[in-house]
Amino acid sequence: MEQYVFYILAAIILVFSFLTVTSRMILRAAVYLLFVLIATSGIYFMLNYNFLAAVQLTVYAGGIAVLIVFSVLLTSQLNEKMEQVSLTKALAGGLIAFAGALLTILTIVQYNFRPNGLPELEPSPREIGHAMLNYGDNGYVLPFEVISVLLLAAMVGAIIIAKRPAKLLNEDRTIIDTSYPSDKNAYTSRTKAEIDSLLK
Amino acid sequence: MNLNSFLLMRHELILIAVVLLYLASEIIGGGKNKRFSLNFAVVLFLAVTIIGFLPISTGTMFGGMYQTSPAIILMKNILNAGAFIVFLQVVSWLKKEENDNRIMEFFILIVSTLIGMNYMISAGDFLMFYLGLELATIPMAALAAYQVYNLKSAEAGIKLLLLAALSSGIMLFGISMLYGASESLYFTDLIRTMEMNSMTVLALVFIFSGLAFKISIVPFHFWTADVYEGAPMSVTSYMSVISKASAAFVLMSLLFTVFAQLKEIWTPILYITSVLTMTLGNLFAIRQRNIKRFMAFSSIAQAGFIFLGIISGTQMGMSTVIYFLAIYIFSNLAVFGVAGAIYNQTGKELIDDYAGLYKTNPALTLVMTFGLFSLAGIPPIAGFFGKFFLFTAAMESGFLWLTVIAVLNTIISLYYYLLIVKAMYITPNESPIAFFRSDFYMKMGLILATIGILVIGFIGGIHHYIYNLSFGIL
Amino acid sequence: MTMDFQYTILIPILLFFSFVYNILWGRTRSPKIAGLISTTTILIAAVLSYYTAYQYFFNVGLVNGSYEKIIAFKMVWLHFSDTLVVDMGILLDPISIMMLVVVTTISSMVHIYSFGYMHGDDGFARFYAFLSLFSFSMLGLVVSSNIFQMYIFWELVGVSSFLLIGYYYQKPSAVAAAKKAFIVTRFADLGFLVGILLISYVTGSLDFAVLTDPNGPVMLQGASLGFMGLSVMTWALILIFIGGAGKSAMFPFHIWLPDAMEGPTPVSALIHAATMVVAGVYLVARLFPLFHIAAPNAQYVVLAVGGFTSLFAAVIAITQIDIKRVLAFSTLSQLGYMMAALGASGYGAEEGIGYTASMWHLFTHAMFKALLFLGAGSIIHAVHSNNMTDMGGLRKYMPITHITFLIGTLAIAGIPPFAGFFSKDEILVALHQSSHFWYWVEVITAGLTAFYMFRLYFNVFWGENRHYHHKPHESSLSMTFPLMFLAFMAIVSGGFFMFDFGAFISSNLVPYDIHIHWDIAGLSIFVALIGISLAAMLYLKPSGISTKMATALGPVYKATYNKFYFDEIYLFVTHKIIFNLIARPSAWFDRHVVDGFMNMLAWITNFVSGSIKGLQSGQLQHYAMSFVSGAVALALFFLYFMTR
Amino acid sequence: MIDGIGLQEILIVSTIMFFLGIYGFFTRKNLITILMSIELILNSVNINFVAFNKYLYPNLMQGHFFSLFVIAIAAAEAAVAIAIIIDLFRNIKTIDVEKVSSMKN
Repeated sequence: MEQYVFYILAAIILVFSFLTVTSRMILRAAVYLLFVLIATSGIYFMLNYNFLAAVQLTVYAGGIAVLIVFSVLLTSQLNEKMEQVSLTKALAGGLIAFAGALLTILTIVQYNFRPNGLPELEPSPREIGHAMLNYGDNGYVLPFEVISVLLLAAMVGAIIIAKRPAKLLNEDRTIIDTSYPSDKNAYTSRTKAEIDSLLK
Repeated sequence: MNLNSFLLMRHELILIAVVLLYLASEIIGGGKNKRFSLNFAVVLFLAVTIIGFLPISTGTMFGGMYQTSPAIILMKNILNAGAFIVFLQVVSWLKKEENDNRIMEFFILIVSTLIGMNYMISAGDFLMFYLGLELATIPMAALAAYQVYNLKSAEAGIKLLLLAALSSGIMLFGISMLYGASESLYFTDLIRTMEMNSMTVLALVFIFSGLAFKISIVPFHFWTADVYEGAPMSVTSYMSVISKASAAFVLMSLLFTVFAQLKEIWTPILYITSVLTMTLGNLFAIRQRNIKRFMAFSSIAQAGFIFLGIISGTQMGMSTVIYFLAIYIFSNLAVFGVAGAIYNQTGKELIDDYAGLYKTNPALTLVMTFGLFSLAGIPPIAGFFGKFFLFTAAMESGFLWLTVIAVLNTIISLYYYLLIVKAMYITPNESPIAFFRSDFYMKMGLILATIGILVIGFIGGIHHYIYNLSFGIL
Repeated sequence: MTMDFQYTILIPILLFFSFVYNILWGRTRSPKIAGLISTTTILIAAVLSYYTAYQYFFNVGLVNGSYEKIIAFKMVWLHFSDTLVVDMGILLDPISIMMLVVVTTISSMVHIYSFGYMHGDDGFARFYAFLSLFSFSMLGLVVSSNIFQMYIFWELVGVSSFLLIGYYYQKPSAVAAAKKAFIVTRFADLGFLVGILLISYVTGSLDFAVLTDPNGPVMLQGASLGFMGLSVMTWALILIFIGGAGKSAMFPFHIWLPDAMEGPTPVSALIHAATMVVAGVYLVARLFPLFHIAAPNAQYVVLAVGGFTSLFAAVIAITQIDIKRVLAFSTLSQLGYMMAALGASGYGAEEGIGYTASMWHLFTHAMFKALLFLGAGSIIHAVHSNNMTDMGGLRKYMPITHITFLIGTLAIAGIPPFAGFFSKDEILVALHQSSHFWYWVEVITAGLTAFYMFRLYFNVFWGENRHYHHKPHESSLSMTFPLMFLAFMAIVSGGFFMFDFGAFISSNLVPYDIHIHWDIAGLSIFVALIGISLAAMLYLKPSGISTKMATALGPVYKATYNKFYFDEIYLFVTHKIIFNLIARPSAWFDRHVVDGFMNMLAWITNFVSGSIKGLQSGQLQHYAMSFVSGAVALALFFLYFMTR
Repeated sequence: MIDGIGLQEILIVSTIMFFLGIYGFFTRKNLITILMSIELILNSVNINFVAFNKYLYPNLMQGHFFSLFVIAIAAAEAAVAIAIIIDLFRNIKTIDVEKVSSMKN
């Protein structure tokens, strides 16, 4: 029974992954990605990593995918189809990706994995919490701290980019330049001049 | 674990404290007082740098996730010193009106990346290594996109972020294969269990390309020029020295510890990429007109030289890599410092704009000349000694042809470094950049960089000191 | 008996302080003070050098029949590895002491001379600062105790030469020349560098004392390792010689030297005639046992390059009209002599005559070539032009310059009893012993030398009288004193005191006696006289002066004048054939092909660089593709080609 | 462990997903879709870690924790990336990756 569930999940993952990277409707691609992420969490459930599966669902599917959907809504016309990928690009990219996949899969298939056969550690929330705050062997308190710094820095970074300089706050739309990048000189010089005038 | 052993992590702890202090000052003061913010940031960081040099014991912590050795501590101190010079040089740019209200954020981000690099250097397992790497990369992308009114800046940010994500994705895939093949992610375990098979070779290649991306090794280097050009001058300077130096150091120690069993694989990898990197970097550098782009390719070419030391596989080679990195940091900072001073004053960053600079700003020209000569490896400036030791190391391990290629490449590089020198001293210019005075911090930054360039080479003891540090690698 | 020579460390150090003082505070004080400080320090250095020479040769003297190599000072500087350590030290042996004397003497004279020559120049203090820097580096170079230290000072010398050539930095040509000198010598120095690397790789030592020990293990090392038919040691020495050829402006690296004449004339005298350019010769002499014993092939390269350069440069010198350029090419030619002598020399007291001769010629050449350059400077100072065509009849206005210049000219032409005669004679003897081909080449060169030098002399001091805007006048004492002193040296440094160099300098440090070989000397004198007469016929205008000159020159001139009735044929041969068919094409070749080659290298690099620009397309996705395909290719290569 | 499913089968799924992500990175026109491709890549790596952990070394949870941290980092990365993309969009009104190429050569 489990076997078939896995096959179904695998099929969902592969098909929707493929659709994510090929669909020409951007919002649809985002939704397909969401499916992939949910199916992945299904695999985690099957492997009995419930906590991880939950995180996958909340952070990945719930957080990141939604973030992506919002940004899509902010930046794109929804009924607009993306341009067709140029054939050379698709071929070159496909070839490289295919070669890489082939190489990796061959290596994996030929490789003789050796399980260490030790009894399984129950991945209960209790164990996870214990490991998370343990500073000894296989304790994860240090990475936990580092990732907090990382999240802080990412937050500051995102804010700094979103925050316009004081002088430009009200006029930020004025420096939009539609000639970018076909008329490169124009855009650089004009923007500079405009900024100068704005700053004065 | 007691407090004493906790203090092994002093460098990182202080930096985290600094981030929090910056944040606190921003929250309390609201970033209103520009002068205070700048002075506070720089002085605080000076204290950090000095504290870093105080003696400290070494060891491992967190079950082996974190480790220090004398060489690692030295590297951290070098990074701190380099970052301090960047801080000095950045002040005059941050003072500008366009950066009002976002000064502390700049420092917070830059110190965060430094924390990331420190953790990456000290990592004792792949999880910490990866977290350090990302902590050094994600805020860096934000810094590259810092000038939101400059369109190139955003482009640089997104190029850096997406490509870095790709590279770390590939590296992660490699790490996962390593995990599958050798049971553990701790370096100490990996050293024990590592053996050569198709899985570990694949993992090595993937992990190598991830780090090669950070060091800008051909063919993983393409982001470098674009990001360097688009990012603000100080960020470029920081990226080109601190980021690259830390990644090179980590690559070296990874190859010699975790992948020591795979030496016969990574030696040819380094050989090929090193030759490609030196040559392509040089060839591209020749045709650049923008100083930041130019320095991007120059730094790519320099990265190729670093591999000479790693490939030699001797203690001599490895200590020289650190030595070379220190010299490289100072030389690059001298060049970027001058370029930044000029950019802040005039907004010019093309090499042609520098024509006739000698007549109007002889002091700046001199600093720039020292920096360029050091990069070109002209004796008796420090850069020469770095290169010479690298050549000796490679030669002694029998890499004759590699050394010859490297020497040929220094000839090409000499040519393009002199192009800038020529522009500054010789090329006539009707309207050269007018004379201007830099502020105190900038002057200090330039002076420190120059002292570094002039002194490191000539004091023979420095190299010997590094040489004698126990590596824990050999 | 051992002597304490530690004080010799003062010789370079003093000059370094003088440099630091002048560069930091020179500009704020009166320029006189800057000049005085530099001049005083170099004079003290000169006195110390003479004292050292006296102590070394006469007080310590011979130990067991030979001179010792004394390490006067030593400190550990760099650690290459646990075994290979580089010192910073001072090595005293006959040639380094001789070089100390030469450098400090010429440098003192140039310092004094510059008081007059550079008078009123804006950058007076800067000029003296650079002179001090140069003297410091040059002295550091000659006393180096190991090859790496020598390389560092070698480069410092290059830098200070760069600064001095480009001294008139407002003049684009001067800056271009400085740059060219810098690049060309750097190019050659990279050869030197690789050579050093190879030497350290093969022998595990960089110390001269170890490297040049004829019985040491070094002589045999590296012989077994081969590369393209030559031993590694041979390659190392050839590469090191390339470095020496760059500094000593041997073909094809000579292209920088004539252009370097853009610098102030005292600089040309100091750097580009007497001291820096002989560094290459000195380097080969330093490593001579290694060249001769461990790598005879490399030694032959030295001979061939030296011999060819001397002839080539002499031929080109014929066509030049800028007097400094004539002197520059003659310097090249004389350096070629020195190299050729080293190349032809054997090892041992008597067999090593080439070695002695080369060093002797280095010594005498330094004196008379500095004299000629300073004389030229005096002329240029008076006439305000470098061109021979703007000069003529100057002997009336500038008697001291005239007489001293004549002495210098006679010395370089090899007329006894002037200094050049003796040293050149020994060189010819050495060549005669080893290779007849190169012997004849050098004999012809001797004739050419006499010809072009007298062409210069006659053109400037005789010939037709010009109308000068300002009446030329003799230079001030500060300029004429060095001229007189050097003229004195140009007379006595050869054979007047009947001291011979063999007593002091020989390839194996054992003194021996030198004899003049009159058979060879006679021929060279004869050839020189032919050259002089030819010059006299062509350039000494028949205006009454010529008869005086004819009587002055004696029977040789008359004989040639009367015997060659067919003047036209004569002119045809010289002008049409020698000039148009040999000299001019050589000069053209020099300017366009050799120079052009360097330019072509730059052009090719540029071209390649331009043709690959498309790789950096600015497209994020192209970068990603290159990234992934790089990784996949590496993986593929190492999984399926390397390991199977 | 999933009954009847070997480690290799899971790995093949994740590898294909990984290279599909890479293919997407190469070919998508829009910066946001490129970001999605990166999420695919990271997700596949996570599956790798988890599968190795479960099938080979179940006594510890190294792979499990690695995935956890990768997810956190993916979130941070996405946040900054989207901030920059939106900034780019505000400036040049497009997020077409091929047009974001003002710097070259």
